Formats: sequence, structure tokens, C-alpha cells
Amino acid sequence: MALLEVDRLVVEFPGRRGTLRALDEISFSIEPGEVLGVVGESGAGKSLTGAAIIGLLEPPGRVASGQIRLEGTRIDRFTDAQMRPIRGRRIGAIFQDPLTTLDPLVSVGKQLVETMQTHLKLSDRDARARAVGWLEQVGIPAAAERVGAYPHQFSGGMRQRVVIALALCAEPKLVIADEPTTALDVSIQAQIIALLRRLTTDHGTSVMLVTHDMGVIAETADRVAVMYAGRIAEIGPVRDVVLHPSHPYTEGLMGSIPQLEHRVERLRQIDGAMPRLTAIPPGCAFNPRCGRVLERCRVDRPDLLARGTTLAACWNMVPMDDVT
Amino acid sequence: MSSVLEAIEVSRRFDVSRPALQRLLSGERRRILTAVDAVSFDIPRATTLSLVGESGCGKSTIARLAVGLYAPSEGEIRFEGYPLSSARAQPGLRRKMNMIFQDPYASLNPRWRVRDIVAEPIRAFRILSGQKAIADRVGGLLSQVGLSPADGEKFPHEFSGGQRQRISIARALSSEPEFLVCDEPTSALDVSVQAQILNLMRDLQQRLGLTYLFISHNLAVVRHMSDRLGVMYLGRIVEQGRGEDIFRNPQHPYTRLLLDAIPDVAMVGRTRAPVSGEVPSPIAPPSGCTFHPRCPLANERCRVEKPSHTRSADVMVACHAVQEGRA
Amino acid sequence: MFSFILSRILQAIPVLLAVGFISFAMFAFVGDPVTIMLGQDYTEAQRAALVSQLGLDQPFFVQYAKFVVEAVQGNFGISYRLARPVGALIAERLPATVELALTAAVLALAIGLPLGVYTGIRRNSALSRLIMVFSLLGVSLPTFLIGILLILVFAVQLGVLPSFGRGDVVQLGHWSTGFLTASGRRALVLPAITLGLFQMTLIMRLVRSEMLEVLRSDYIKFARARGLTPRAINFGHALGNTLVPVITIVGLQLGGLIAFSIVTETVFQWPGMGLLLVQSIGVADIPVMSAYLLLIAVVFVGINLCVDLLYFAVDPRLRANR
Amino acid sequence: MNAVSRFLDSDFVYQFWRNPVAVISAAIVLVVVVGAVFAPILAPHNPFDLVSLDLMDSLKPPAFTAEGDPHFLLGTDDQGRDVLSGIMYGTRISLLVAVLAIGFSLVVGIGVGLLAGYAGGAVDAFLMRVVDVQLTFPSILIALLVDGVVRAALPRSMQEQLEIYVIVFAIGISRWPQFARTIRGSTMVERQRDYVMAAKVIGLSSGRIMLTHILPNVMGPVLVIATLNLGLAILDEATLSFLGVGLPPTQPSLGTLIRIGNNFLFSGEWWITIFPGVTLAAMVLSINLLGDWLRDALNPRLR
Repeated sequence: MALLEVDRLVVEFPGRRGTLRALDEISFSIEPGEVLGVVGESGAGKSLTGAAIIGLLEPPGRVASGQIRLEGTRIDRFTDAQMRPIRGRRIGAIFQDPLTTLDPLVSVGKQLVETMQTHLKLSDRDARARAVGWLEQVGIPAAAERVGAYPHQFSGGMRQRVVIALALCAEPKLVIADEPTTALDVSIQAQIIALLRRLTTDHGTSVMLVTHDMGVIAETADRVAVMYAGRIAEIGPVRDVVLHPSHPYTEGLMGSIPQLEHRVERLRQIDGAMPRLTAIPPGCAFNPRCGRVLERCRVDRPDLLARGTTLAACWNMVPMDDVT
Repeated sequence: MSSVLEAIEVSRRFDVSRPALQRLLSGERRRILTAVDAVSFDIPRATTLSLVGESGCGKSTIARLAVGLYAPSEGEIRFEGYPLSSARAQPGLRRKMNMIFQDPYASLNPRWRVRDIVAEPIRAFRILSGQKAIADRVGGLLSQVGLSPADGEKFPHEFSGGQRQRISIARALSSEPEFLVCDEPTSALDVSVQAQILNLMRDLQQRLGLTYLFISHNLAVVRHMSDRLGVMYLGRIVEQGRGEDIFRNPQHPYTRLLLDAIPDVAMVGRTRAPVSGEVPSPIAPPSGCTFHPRCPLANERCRVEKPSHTRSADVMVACHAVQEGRA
Repeated sequence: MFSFILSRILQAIPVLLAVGFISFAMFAFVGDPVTIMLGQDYTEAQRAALVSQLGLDQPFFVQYAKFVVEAVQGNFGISYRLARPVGALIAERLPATVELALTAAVLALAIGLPLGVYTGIRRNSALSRLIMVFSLLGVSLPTFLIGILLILVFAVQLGVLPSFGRGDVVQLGHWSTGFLTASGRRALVLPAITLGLFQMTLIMRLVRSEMLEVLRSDYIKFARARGLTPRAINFGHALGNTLVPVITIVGLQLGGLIAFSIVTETVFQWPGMGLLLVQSIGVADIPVMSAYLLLIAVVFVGINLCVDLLYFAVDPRLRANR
Repeated sequence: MNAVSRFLDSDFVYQFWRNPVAVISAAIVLVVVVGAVFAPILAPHNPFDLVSLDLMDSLKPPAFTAEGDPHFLLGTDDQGRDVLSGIMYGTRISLLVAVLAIGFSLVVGIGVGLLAGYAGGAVDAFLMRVVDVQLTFPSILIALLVDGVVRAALPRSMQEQLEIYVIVFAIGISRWPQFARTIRGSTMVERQRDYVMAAKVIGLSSGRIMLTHILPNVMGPVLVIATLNLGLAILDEATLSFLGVGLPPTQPSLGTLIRIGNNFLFSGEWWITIFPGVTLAAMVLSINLLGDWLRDALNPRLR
């Protein structure tokens, strides 16, 4: 059974000029121990997906329809009190900016102890010992001395390590990592990604890795979901999606990334920009920018269709003779 | 080929000490941040020099030094053969340089209409007079960067990030410059939009014969844009040369580290070897070669002696290991 | 930490000197003390004698230096109106004002702080909205009007509390206290409420808005994402971070009570420094005015110092850096 | 779409109509302001026209009470002046003083704040030190002292006619530091923004950058604070007048009216002081509610 199943999830923001659909019927699942990358441009809805799963949508955002199932249990209708034993304990979270995600007035050890004692039956002594252990695991030097240190005494990269320890310390089955390396320098990025990869493999934790950086996804994820305008454009094993993209958007996205290996005169570019949520065109949301647009793309919204191991929401997936 | 901008042993220091009284009472010394440390480069006409490095390496300080927003603490910058400060004092030369900024949301005055934003340099330098002539020119500039002349009536918030960056480019072009400093022009943009802007900048360079100083933290973007390249670490250029040469055969250990650390879509399935350590504070940089605490090749000499730049093939490198043939 | 406090004290000295300079300038340039003290009929000899006695014939900065030296010793000259040393006048009135301000401060803090926290956490509950409306009323009603209304209800209509004065006081050395007698305590009730109400609503609104700000921060979101209980989030994380910015303003507000008591003391004829000041301003009694100004400056410097020390207790970022 | 219709269609106007508190407050402010500004036309009597006063009309209770006189809706005072008309003329003076005082402190505060924020360094350190020191003193104390000193310095003959300017100056000087600090804070943020850098790169002068680029971008928050301070300035004026160092009975503001009426409170003529008091409270409350709403509406993070 899949660890997490998201089924036709719709997230809406009711507003003055009508209701905005920020996530429009997205479906995917995460298997135990798997790393699912979620990639897309800003505003595509990738962070919102994570917030919806953990039940922390900013009001007035709400899950309008669809289901979220964690190990078979529906959690999308859970109240805040019902979600509390799940957050941290079964689904952990890592945020983008390590400088703002830690309470500046509480020592890192205390934040760890507090998190573990909320979810696990631990004596103060055991919790403290485990806190030191976690700091060691995430690679904080001299962990035993630094367990009483405050966040400002750590550098940005070290703080992100502490955040990872906090996300994993109550031993969740799934971690949602929302742009965990975006605020960091490249050489630190590599360290954090390697750490996340190693710890989640060791503990058998699944990861939903949300990022805009295709490179990070390529080397970290098992499967990847490409999001566009609140919908999933393509989802499949990372190698297939990166090397042989099915959806024209994914294809354009890959072409527009400058490469280190070889230099080209011009980058492939997708003209225009992703539509605002207020002005999503009918049919396929990508149709105004698409080079392979068909007549029905402007009218009907394509469902995810299989092509080999990947699924892509594109009418070009349908063999010509199937079109009636 | 004459050089447009030339930097000779330029340093820039900032005083980041605490207030004098407290320093006196606690008996601590002044704290000086050396953002740029004896940097030399020159940019030949109609070419692009890129500077790349991690945060705090001094690349943005150089961008500001190059357009005269900061004065060098030591050394000299020459623009079209004149010392920068005297070049900046002449409107006819000052208008030949302009700048494109990182954050498309902060680089346009939110209270101004786009047409006034783009026209500001035209008015400031009195390049054209008469409302009609200015309006026509602004319309032309907007078309040149891929917007419609009618967009001039709108305010910046009505545009997406990529479109704003186009407006920013139109403004930079309106003073009819020959030299543009581009400070991380695409790092706030999504990749598909980044490709549009990079392509636009290269088209403009070819059409108008522009000279670029291009600042970025993204090696792949730098590789795509530059003729020549400087890799910076803690205020110093550790390796400088033709982009082709450096990417084909990186010599400085830091350049190699950077290249290894970059996640690359082509690397799918492979994992990079992460490098240990973090960038030290530029207020108290390590002794000798500032990179030695993270360097796999460091020895006693590296800890003590600051390496000088030496030419190796066509590339300038500041590294004892390279010089000694240990690299 | 010691050097930090020392530097704070050293920084306060120029401030005190500047305020002293303003006080002195009031002396030197406003009105003619000689005419005021001698009245209409005087001889040139009398005038010259007084001028040299007051040191008015000396250069400006010498006069200022003398003024500072005298002021440090608590010597502020003679009140024009009452013809008594200003230092003694103020010493007499100080206890009344301090006791009033202290009571009002305790009131404002003890009620304002919890209400602010409550309305911050339960921002949308009906009770919070009600409290907010009342708090705006507290900010919008002028102090003197509140005083008048309280007198009207509790003194005139119900007749349960006195409407003016301090009641019986007990002399403890130089200090006269109203805390020790029943009538003194009763007399304190209405003025303290009047004085404290405005600060209370201010503190409450401030705590609330800071609390809301903190509750929106990333680390609170992260705490929720870790499944911490609302109790741990609100009191373990949010409250402490709320207090950091609140401390300064609350400190200054409470210091302001001493000065704010001017109005309350006038309404209730409370025999404190504020009443003395109002009476002095009416007849341009400059020595009293300048002494009062200096005294308030000293109070604020003291409060600022306490605030800085409190920061050390609350914020680890300061402890490590200094 | 032209500017007016675009404004009417904006989220700002939409939010205003959706918020009953804001609408009611705005209505109250509107009524009070119109009544005050057009007092000479709208007021039923002219309290300054000594010829029309009749001591026979003195101390009449409000019209809606048993002994009320329908000519005097809110009753009369001891001189036979109509309380309602007195309030309208008094509000006029209170508003005039408050608006002038806030205008004065805005000009000073914006000037100092822009200079300090843009220049930075020693200029900034000095100006902000002055601001800090003054902010430690409650504004009412500053106003009181300034008022007292200026009056003592003026020749007695000029005191009466200059009184209104003295009080405007006293209140204005007591409130500028807040504006200066706010403007300085936002100026320091704006100064670092790239659009200011862009203006510097083409060599614009600092004065031009401050006025054409920074000023329009820092005015928003300060105008909101100015709204809230308008209410406080009205209270300051009333308090000064109540303490007897404000406006004289020949130019009675709301505060003066309350002080005069206070003498009759214990003898049962409550209307002389209560009605001006209610007017004052309602006006200030409405301004505060409106200012509060404005602050929230313009702060996108709170939505």
C-alpha cells in the first residue's frame, strides 16, 4: 500500500472576485522509502501541495474536494486537534529558510527535546540523550556541547541541519521538504542534500522534495512530478522525465536550463509566462505557450495519460487513430 | 581590442565595528570587512566578463565599484581609459554605463509608470527633448525588449517578474550605454523565464555591441553567457581566464569544488561528492590562502603564505598547489 | 555585559547634559527672574546685588556649569511663585506622585499584559472583539474625561470613594505614604484607575499586535508542523518572542506615567509633582519647570537601563554577542 | 477604465464597504467635520454674538427633557449660550488646531526622517538621538512645557491673539519624532532598493532621488500614523485647554467647553460638560477606528 495517496485534490482560495483554484485535481502517491520530487515554477502550487497534506494551509485557503490518505486513512477532513499527533510524528516538515524557522529564544536542544516528548514517551534524560544523538547524526560538530546553544550561534547551513534533525526526531514516515536548499550556497546545498538522502535512507523515511531546481531533483529523487498552474503536467521516474520528457512543458523546461557540459548559442525558450490563477485558459493550461497545440487542447483539459512509465497530461499522448 | 573597463589591484574595505564607545570599553579592535581584495581584470569591448562565487565573495561589491556606487579603498578603476571618478563626472561618459539588477520587484519604482521609468535616463541626460520624441523612443525601447509600446502606460506591479526584468533592461538601454553591469539579472526568475532573458541579453549584445560585466552565483548561467570568467572566493579572484579553458580544465581547487557541487540535470541518478566546510567570515579570513581550511591540497605553505596570481596556460590562477605542480 | 551597561550609562550622560542645557536655557532666556523676584519696586542697587547673587553677570557657559553642579546636588534654585527652594518642594511632592504612578503601573501591567496575550491568541473570538472595542474607547477618551466620569459615578452618585486629595498619610522619614492608612488607600483607587487605564489599553493593544506578528512567523509555523500543542506554541515560543519588542515600549510607557500624572493629579487635586507643575506653568515659574524636566529625564534614563538589563534576561542573542 | 472608476472598483474601497465599523466611523467623522466646517451656516445660534445672548436663557436643560426649551436642542450654559452651537464652533477650533499641528509635525518629521535615513552615518546618529530623547518624554508633557515657555517668552499683549499658534506649535513640536522615526525607517529600506541604485547609477542628485523616488514610497505608513495622531492631537489640545493652559474662553475649543462645564457638574447641570465630552470622545474614537482600519487594510500581510 502506498504511504501517501493524494487523489484529485482541489485547494481553493475564496476571494472577492470569485474563488481561485490554486490546486486543480492533482493526484499522486508516495511509496514507503521513496523520494518524490515536486518541481515547478513559482506559483505552480508545489509548496501549497505540501501545506495541504500537513494541514497547514493559510486561511482562507481550504481543501475543496478530493482526498488525502495517509496509510489508508483519510486525513484531509481532520481537525487541527486530529492533525496534531500526525504532524511531526508521522509527517515531518522542512522549511526553506533556516534563518527564520528556528525560534531564536529557545536552545536547539530544548526544541528537539520538546518535539520528541510531544510525540514519544521519553524521560527528560532519554530525550536529552537522543537530542545529542540527533545533532551528531546531522553532522553538528561537538554536539554534546552545542545542544544548549541558541540558533543564532549556528551558521545557515548548520541551522538547516538542525531543522532536519527537528523534522526527523519524532521518526515520521514521510518528510515534506519545501525548498530545503534554496536559501543556501551551492557547496552547502550539496552537503544538505546528501545528508537528507542519507538519513532518510537509514530510517526508511519517504520524502516529498519540493523545489524549483531541476538539478536537485535529478540527483535526489526517485520519481518526479512536474507542476504547472496548479496541475500536474507530468509524473514519472526521474530518469525518464528528465532525459525523455513527454509533456511539451517539461521538454521546454529541460531545454531552457543552461548546461555545464556543452555551450549552446541560444537556449531553448518557452515564450510567455505561466498564467496567473485568475486567468487560466480553458482546456490545457499550457496551450497558449505550447508548440504542439492541438484543436482540442483549447477546449478539453487532458487527464494524466500513460506513456511507458510516465504519465503526462497532454493530448499529444493519444495516438492519432484513437481520436474520434 | 581596447578594454572598456579595467580594474587594477582594486580593494574595498568596510568598517563594521561596533560603536566607538563600546569598543573602547570592551577593549576590542576595529573590525574591517575586506569585501574585495586586490582584484584586477579588464573587459575588452563587446565581450562579457563574468564573476562567479558564493554569497559573501565580493562579486556584488565589484558590480557597485564598477559603476561608481562605491569608491575603491585602494587601486584604480578606469573606464574608456579615464579614471572612473572623472569619467562619472562627465555626463557624456557617465551615460555610457548602466546597470541591470537582481530583484525585478525592487528595481522599478512602484509608484512610477513604466514609460517614466524607462524615460528617466533620457531626461536625466537630456538625450532627447520634447514629449513626442521621448515617447517614441520609449516605445521603441519597449519593443526592442519584447514588450508592447502600450505597456508604457502601466505600473510595474501589472507585470510578471520576467516582464519587469525586460523593463529594467529597456531602462538600462535608454541612456544608449556601451557598458552594462548585470548583477545577478536572472537569479530571481524561474528557469523558463531565465532562458528568455539570457537570450534577449545575448541578442542585444550582438546587435548593439554591448560590453557586459556579468555577476552570478550560477556556474551554468555564467558558462552560457561569458567570454571570460573570474571565480571569486572571499574577495579575491582565484582563477581568471577564458570560459572555455576554465570549464574544460579547471585548475584552482575551489573552481573544481564549485563545478563538482553543482547539481546538474545531466547527472541524473549520480550523486555528487559533497564538499565539507563552509565559507569563513570575510571579517576574519583564514591566514595565507583563504581557501586552505577547505582545500584538499593545502599544505603548510598555504596556511602561511598568500598565493600570487600566476599564468598557467592562458589562465591566471592564485594557488600554490597549481604553481608547484601538485594539483 | 559589564562594558555594555557602562557604555549605556556613559551614553546617558550627554543626554542628561542636553536636557540640562534646555532646562538652563529656559532659565536664562525666558522671562526676567530679577523682575519676577523683586516685584515692581526696587532700586538699582538691589537689582545689581541680586544679579550678582544669582550669578547672572557671569559668562553664559560659566552659568551653565554652575547650574549643572548645583543641579547634581539637588539644588534647583528658588520657586518664583512660592519663594521656597525647588528641591525641597519637589521632595515633598515626590512620594505622592510615585505612589500613584506605581499603583497605576501595576494595574496597567497586571491587566494589560494578560488581556493582550488573550486577544492575540483568540483573535477572532467574540470576547476578544469586545475587549478590543473597549480598548479603543480607552485610547479615545481623554484622561480628564475618564476622571470626571469616575468622580461623577463613584464620588457624586454613589458616594463610596473620595473625589480629591490623598487621604491620611503616614510619615516614614522623608517619605510620606498613603499605603498604610485605609483612607489613603481609598483615595488612591480612582486616580490610579484614571491614570492606569490609558496605559493599560496601550499595553494590551501593543502586546496583541506583536503577538499576532509573532504568530505569523516561520518558526511558529514550523512549531505547528512539528505537532506541538497549542499551549507549547503560544506560551513556550510565541510569548517570549512577543515580549522582546514589547519590553522597551512598555518600559517607556510606564515611565511616562510619572509625567502623565499631570492630568490625573489636576482632576483629583492630588498633591503631587504634576499638580505643582501645572500650577507653575500657569504663572511661568521657570525653576520648577526646569527642575521637573530634569527629574523626568533622570527617571527615563533609569528606566532605559532597566529595560536593557531585562533584554539580557530574555534574549540570548544579546547575551552571546556582548 | 479611468482612475476614479478604478479606485471605486479597488479592493480598498470594497473592503471599506464590507466593514461596518469603518463605514460608521467614517460617517461620524463626516458629520462632525461638516458640522464644524460649516458651523457659521449650520449652527442654530452664534455663541460669539453677544447681542443675541439673553441671560434669561441661561442653564436651560436639553430640549428632550421635561423643562427643555425647543430652541436649544442640547440646552444652554450659564451665559445663555446654546450648547449645540458652542460644540459646533468648538469642534471647528479643535479640528483646526489638530490639523495644523499634525501638518506642522508631518513637515518637520518627514524632512528630518528623510535626511537621517538617506544620509545615514553621523547625521543619522545625531538626529535619531534627538528623536529618542524626545520620545522618552510623553508628548503631552512636551506640549505643556513648550506652551508654558513660549507663553512666558511672549509679551503679555500678544499672548491672547497668538494663543492658537502657540498651541499649534506646542502640539506640533511634541509629535514630530514619531513621524521622523517612521520615515527614517522606511527611507533606510527604500534607499537600499535597486530602483534607487538605478537612479544613482545615472548620476541623479541626492535631493532629486529623495523627492522623486523615495518620498512617494515612504508616505503610505506615515499617513496612516498621521490619521491616528490626529485623534491624539485633538486629545492633546483638549487636555491642554482643560488644564487651563490652552485656548482661552474667548476662543473655546471642546476642551475649554468641558473645563467650563466641569464647574457645573456637581450642581446638576450635566449637559454643559457631557455633550462636548461625548462629541470629543465620538470624534476621536471614530478617527482611531478609521485609522486602525486603514492600517490593517493597507497592510497586506494582515489580510
